[in-house]
Amino acid sequence: MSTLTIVRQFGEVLLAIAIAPLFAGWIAQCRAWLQNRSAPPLTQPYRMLRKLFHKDVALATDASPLFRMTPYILFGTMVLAAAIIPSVATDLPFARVADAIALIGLFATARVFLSLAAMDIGTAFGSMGARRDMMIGFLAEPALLMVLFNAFLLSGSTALPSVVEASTAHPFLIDPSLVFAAVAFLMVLLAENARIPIDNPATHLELTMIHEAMVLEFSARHLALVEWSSDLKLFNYACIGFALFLPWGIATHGADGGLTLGVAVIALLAKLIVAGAALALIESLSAKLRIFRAPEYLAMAFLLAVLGLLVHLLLGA
Amino acid sequence: MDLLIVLGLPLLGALLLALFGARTYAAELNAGMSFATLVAVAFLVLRVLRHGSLLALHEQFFVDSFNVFLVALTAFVGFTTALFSRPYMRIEEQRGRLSQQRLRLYHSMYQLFMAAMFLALLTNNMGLLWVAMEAATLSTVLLVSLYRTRASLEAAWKYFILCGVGIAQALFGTILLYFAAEHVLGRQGMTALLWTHLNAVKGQLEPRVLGLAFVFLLVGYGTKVGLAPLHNWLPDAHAEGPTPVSAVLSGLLLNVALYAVIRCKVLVEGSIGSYLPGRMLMTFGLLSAVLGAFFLWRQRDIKRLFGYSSIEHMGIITFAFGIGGPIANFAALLHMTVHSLTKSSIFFTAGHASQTAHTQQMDGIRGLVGISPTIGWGLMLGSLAILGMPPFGVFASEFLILTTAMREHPWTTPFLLIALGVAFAAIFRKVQPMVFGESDAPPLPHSPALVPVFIHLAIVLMLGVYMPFALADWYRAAARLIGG
Amino acid sequence: MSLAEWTSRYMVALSRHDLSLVLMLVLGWLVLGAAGLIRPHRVGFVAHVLFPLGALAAVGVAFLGAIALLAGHSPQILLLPLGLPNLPFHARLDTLSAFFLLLLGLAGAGISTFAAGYFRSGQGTAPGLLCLQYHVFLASMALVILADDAYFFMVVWETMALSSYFLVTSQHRIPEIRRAGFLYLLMAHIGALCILLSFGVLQGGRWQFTFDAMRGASLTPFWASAAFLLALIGFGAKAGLVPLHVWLPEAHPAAPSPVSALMSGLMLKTAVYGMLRITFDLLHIRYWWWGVLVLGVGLFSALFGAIFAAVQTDMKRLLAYSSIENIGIIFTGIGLAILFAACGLPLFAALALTAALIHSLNHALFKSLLFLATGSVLHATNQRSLGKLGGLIRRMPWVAALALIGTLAIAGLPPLNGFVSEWLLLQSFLFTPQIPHAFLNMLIPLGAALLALTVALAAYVMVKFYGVIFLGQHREPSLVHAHDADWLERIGLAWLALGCIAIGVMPQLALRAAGAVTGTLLGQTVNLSSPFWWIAPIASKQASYSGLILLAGIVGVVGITFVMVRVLAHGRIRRTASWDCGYPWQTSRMQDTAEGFGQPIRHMFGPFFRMERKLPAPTDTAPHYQVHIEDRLWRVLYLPIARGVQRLADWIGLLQGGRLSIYLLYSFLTLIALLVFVL
Amino acid sequence: MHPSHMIPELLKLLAASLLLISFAMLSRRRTQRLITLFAWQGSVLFVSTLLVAYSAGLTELYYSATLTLLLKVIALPWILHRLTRRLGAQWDSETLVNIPITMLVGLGLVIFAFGLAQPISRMATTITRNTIGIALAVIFLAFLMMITRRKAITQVIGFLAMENGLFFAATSATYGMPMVIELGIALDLLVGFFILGIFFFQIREQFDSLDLSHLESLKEE
Repeated sequence: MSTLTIVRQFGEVLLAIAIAPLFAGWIAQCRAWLQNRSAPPLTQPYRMLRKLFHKDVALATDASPLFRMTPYILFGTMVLAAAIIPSVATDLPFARVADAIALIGLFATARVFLSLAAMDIGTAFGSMGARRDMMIGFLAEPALLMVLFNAFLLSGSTALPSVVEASTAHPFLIDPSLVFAAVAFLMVLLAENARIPIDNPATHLELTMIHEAMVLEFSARHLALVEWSSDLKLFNYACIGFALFLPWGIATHGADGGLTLGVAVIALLAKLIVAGAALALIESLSAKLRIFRAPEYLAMAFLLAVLGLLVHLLLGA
Repeated sequence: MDLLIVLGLPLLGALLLALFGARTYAAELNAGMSFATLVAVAFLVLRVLRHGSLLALHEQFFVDSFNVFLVALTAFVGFTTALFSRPYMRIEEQRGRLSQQRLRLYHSMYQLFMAAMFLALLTNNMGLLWVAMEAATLSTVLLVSLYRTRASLEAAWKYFILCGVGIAQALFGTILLYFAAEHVLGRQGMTALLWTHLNAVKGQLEPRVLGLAFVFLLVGYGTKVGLAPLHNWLPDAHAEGPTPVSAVLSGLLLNVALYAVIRCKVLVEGSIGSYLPGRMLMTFGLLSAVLGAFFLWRQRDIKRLFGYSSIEHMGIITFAFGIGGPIANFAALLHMTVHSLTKSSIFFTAGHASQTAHTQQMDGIRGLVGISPTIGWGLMLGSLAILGMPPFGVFASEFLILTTAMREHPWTTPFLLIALGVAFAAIFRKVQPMVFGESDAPPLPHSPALVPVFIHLAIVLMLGVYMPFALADWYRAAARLIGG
Repeated sequence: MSLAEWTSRYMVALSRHDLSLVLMLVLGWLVLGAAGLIRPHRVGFVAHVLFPLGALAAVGVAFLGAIALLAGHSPQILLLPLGLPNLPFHARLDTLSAFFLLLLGLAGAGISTFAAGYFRSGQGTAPGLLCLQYHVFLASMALVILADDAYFFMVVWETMALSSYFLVTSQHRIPEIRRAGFLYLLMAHIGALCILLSFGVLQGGRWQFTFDAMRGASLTPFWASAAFLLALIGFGAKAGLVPLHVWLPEAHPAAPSPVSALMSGLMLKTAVYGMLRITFDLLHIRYWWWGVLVLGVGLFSALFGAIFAAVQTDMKRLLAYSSIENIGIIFTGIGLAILFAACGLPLFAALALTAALIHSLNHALFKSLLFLATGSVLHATNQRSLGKLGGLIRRMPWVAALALIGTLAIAGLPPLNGFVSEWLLLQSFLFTPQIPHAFLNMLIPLGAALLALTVALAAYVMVKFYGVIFLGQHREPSLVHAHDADWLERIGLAWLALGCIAIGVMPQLALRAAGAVTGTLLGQTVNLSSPFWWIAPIASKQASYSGLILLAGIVGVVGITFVMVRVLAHGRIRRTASWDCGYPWQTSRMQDTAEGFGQPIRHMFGPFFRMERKLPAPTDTAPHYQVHIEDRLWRVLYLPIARGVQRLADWIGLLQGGRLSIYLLYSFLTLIALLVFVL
Repeated sequence: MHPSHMIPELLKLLAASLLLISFAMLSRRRTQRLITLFAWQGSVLFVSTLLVAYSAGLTELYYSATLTLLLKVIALPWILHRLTRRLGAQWDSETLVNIPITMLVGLGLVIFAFGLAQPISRMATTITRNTIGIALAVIFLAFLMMITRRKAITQVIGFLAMENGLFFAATSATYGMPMVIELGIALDLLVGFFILGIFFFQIREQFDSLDLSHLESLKEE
């Protein structure tokens, strides 16, 4: 691999790390507007991180090393995921390290570590949150896998770069199955990233919270890393979605000079802006579900994905 | 000559023990006589191995590869049982269940019984075979009723009547056989009842008559084999008689009776040249195996339990003979051997176990390994062996029987599967708590003679993983002789 | 000459006498076992001399298996001077057996080392006797893998069952353990009978019980299917496929932990081996519906196991159920392989089979690791119930750290080994739409979703397992005195953990090993050309994965982040009490219990269970909550059978009415009936 | 009419009477009567054996005839009488199945026996051709009697009657078995009978009755 690709790789990773909080901030801003509150500035997440990084850590007396490792591991996995997902260009040295399925595995690793850390202190909330988060996880994964099946059937590969290149090869193709898959993916995305209707990132109402319950014991730099990595997670999911359903603009293999890269970055930002707004809209329009409605919700997502699959097999595309 | 010795020694023993049976050394004398018999048999066996089958005394007696191995088996188990009965009967006597006089009766009848069985095995004359079987019945009747308790009397009575009636049928069958043979062989020289001659001319014997004859013989001797539904005497006799007697009943008498049936089957099949006898044996066998297995399920008395298990195994053996052919016969003969060895060893341990616990009720027997490891492990291993667990020899024969059945008569395998499965569950769920668990019973006054047990089990184990060539050829020859 | 040449030459020399060497090692095991009887009660001698030697022998077995795989020469055959007349014991070493020998050796070595530190003298069987049973168990498993004729196979197969039964009942004074042992041996025996009958169908003719003869025999479709189904029942009963699984959750917890590890990690794999041997080697033909059947059973077992594991409150039962789940996953792979092979897609069949094989290997490693860890916990705390554990990571850091690796591995998380096999399996699912059967090609993809659900559930279960045992507060004050495992145990655990990591980061090695097997069984292997840290089973374009780079990446990023944070943010660390939500009277009892953790599963998969719940009334002064989970199948399937047998036995018992006249009547009627018959 | 022609007729007559006696036994309740009938049966057997011996000119049949006389006409009935008197078991309580039905079943059995004997009689060369059917019938009837009777002694009598049938079969069908066998059988019979005798007393002293209903404790409960 040439130095260029390596540079590109690092560039993409740094970009992801840099703008992930921004994306979260943008969504928060949109939500504020939609709920006509006065919106926090876009830079709010960065300030928050900065503040947290400079605080002293208040660590529970019997927190084990596992607890202290977890934020770093979370951050690590998320950054790695960002390196794998072709958000700007497909020809990345890291891209072949893990295909989409392995990517799901990577996210699962992060989730498991977070849950373990949550249980480590041994407060009621920690384990409750862990339990619920794991539950959402094992409900979401089948649906996500079905979505990937759709992509695979179209491109004959589960490696995201190949998917992107396959779909950009014949531009503006909208396979009917993808419609279903896209909706399913969106629902999964909401569930996985602890957003309404499954969880509410803004709440601290103790009995309903999931993600917040888990991170309750983290403080200062640990909390900062956890927050940052959850922002990254959202960003990554968004990029997976783009790669699967709106791959246009991504610089494909061979055709990735400086110009196209610039275009790709612009395209990415554009997509993010739109997607963020859309997310905010959805979140503000829908109400949070009871925790035991979550299975139904995710079953719905699964159903849609399967429908997509069947449609594809039926129309024999 | 040594053939006569084999027959004579037990008779002599019976006589001696009838005289000195009440002395303290009677048990040793008994064992000694049995040992002498064993030695004589060993010589006989060697001769047969060297010169092949032989006839003696105007062809009245003969030894071929089929009966010689049964003779050897009988002598061996007879000897080991005598060894076992020494301490066992001592304990019984100490506990006041038996008087000196009873012991005398026991010892001399034991020898008489052995003599009768040798006669039955060695004679070439179907009539004498019948006489010997009857004699064996009579002697064992006295042995079963040895304790003179209500239960033992009842058992003996049932045993006597059922087997007497059965044996009467066998006599009628023999008469018919003679009747048919007479037309071919004539009355001169009394050859008309000699098996060898009959076997030579079996092709010419009148089929219809032999068909009838076989039915009577099968019902008659089958009663003694304990084939369902003619088996009813068996569990009672096994449960109520003294344990050594149960051991020889299961281990030897059943074999001898089956031997008689098979001898007849060979003739009849040769005569009517159809599969009819084989099919009859298969049906009886399956029925006995399945019924026996289900009977096992509800037993409470340990000796009764293993009595029923004998029914089940006799069923399996009969079934195998019914299939016929080199492999099935081979398997059946092997199963005969390992079954009598294993079953007698089980009865040895069971006897001591019930002595330790002062009851034959299995709920009363617990934690044997705790009290006396040899008894406990003996019972456990014996039961596992009889249940067809490898590497014990019983598994070898069951393996051959099942695979052959699967090949020749697939429809029978479900029944066999049920029988074996149920039997396993039934026996093992009873044996496990007896062997394992807690107990506070004291050990026995006399150290139990469990050497026989482990000798038997060792042989059975060996037959499972390694069979000496001599033995194998021997079985094969016998299997060929039975044919079918 | 260079080292490489020398080693290669050495390897070749070894590989020539592979089989006899393996047999010698097996014999060595038996000798060690017998040696245990010399001083049955001397723990020191048995534990610190015999078991380590056994571990060494295991390493040797693994080594020889690996060599046989690498050499990939034609199978070696050896006739032993034992067995039936005309049927000596045949032993044969081909790639399939070599693979499972490797598995046996790798896991066995770790377990034996651990056992050396584990077995103490006390109630139950004497250590010497245990040593005998243990090594007979190991040896019989090795021989099952090597056997090449039906009789030898059955003998060692049942010996395996028997020795393990005695190991399970080593604490025979406890009635539940006796019950478990009984159930186990019964199921094992019935299964064995089914296998025996299957061989009866397969046999090549009279006395033709060697596997070679069976390979030669040609069967009609009906009989081929009969043989296959019998084998499926037989091996399924041993592997613990639903609904033949009932013995497993009873027997595995009952045994001492190293034995549980042997049973779960290795013995179940012999069933997998047998299934593969009969389906892909002895049977000359395969039908697609076999594959569908196995696939269905496998998927159901997997889901069933995962769900039940999630609601267990006994740590060893939890692991036992998770074994059912993993066996289900393995059989799913086998089912796919059969299906693909029957549909003439050998490459995909090879992929599925590879997944199944590697998952067998992985499960052997991490399940043993976890069972051994529970053993250490058991020794340290005398507690098996999850409800009484917790916070052990601070008391037993070694065990906790090593168990964490096992937990992550079994949860199927990259970059550890569990993920590799599951990834491969999912990959092979991706090709099911190509099956040329309508409906199948639409239905089977859903199986992938089911698999994904199972795997995710497994993660849930494992978080529960690890979290409740090692994390949080001590649920019992006595746990403060818990001590860490001793060095031998640690070595055993570490060995297995190392195995998990190695296969995880260098999956290509496992892929090559499995490739040798699929090459002989299917004449087709997945793409093995990629370097050792990298797998791309079909094509690099299609899908690829590299555990090593992933690990390196994570470690790298974590490292950089750590340094950066240290440099940029230098906040101090202040130890405080955990946040109590303004309720200062929190106790360790307020943590989520195991039951609590299982609650969502109970809620969602209610139909699977038979639940008896005891809810406290609002007025209770001492409220008490109790829930009892039961397997429906037990009541639906097994109890009726037992009752049926009982009823039948009662009817048949009437035959023995005690009346002499009636008995006479029986024989009279028999006589008449037979006479009529011959008339 | 020449005697050599008379003999077969006579034998048939005897055979018929044998059958008649068996039926009579089936119908009788009193033990004493049964014993008498048994003795009669024995004597009939004796005569028929003599006739066969004479007509076939077989010396060994004379022996077995005398054996029959001694054993079945004199010894056993006498002992049985004494036993019954000693044990006070003259009366047999009600049979398990009432007499008429028993008779009907017996009739059916006789027909069955004859049908069964057809082929055999056809190939018989002895002058006593078709008597084997009767012998079979006697055996069946004795069997039936054993099934239907309640007392130990009556069962034994049935048993002995069965032996008679067997003897008759032997002589009539085959001019008797070889002497060795005859002797062996006789010996067994005698021994068995003495054992029975012992048993009666044992049973009496244990259960103070010979009623078989006491002997039903060993069973699957």
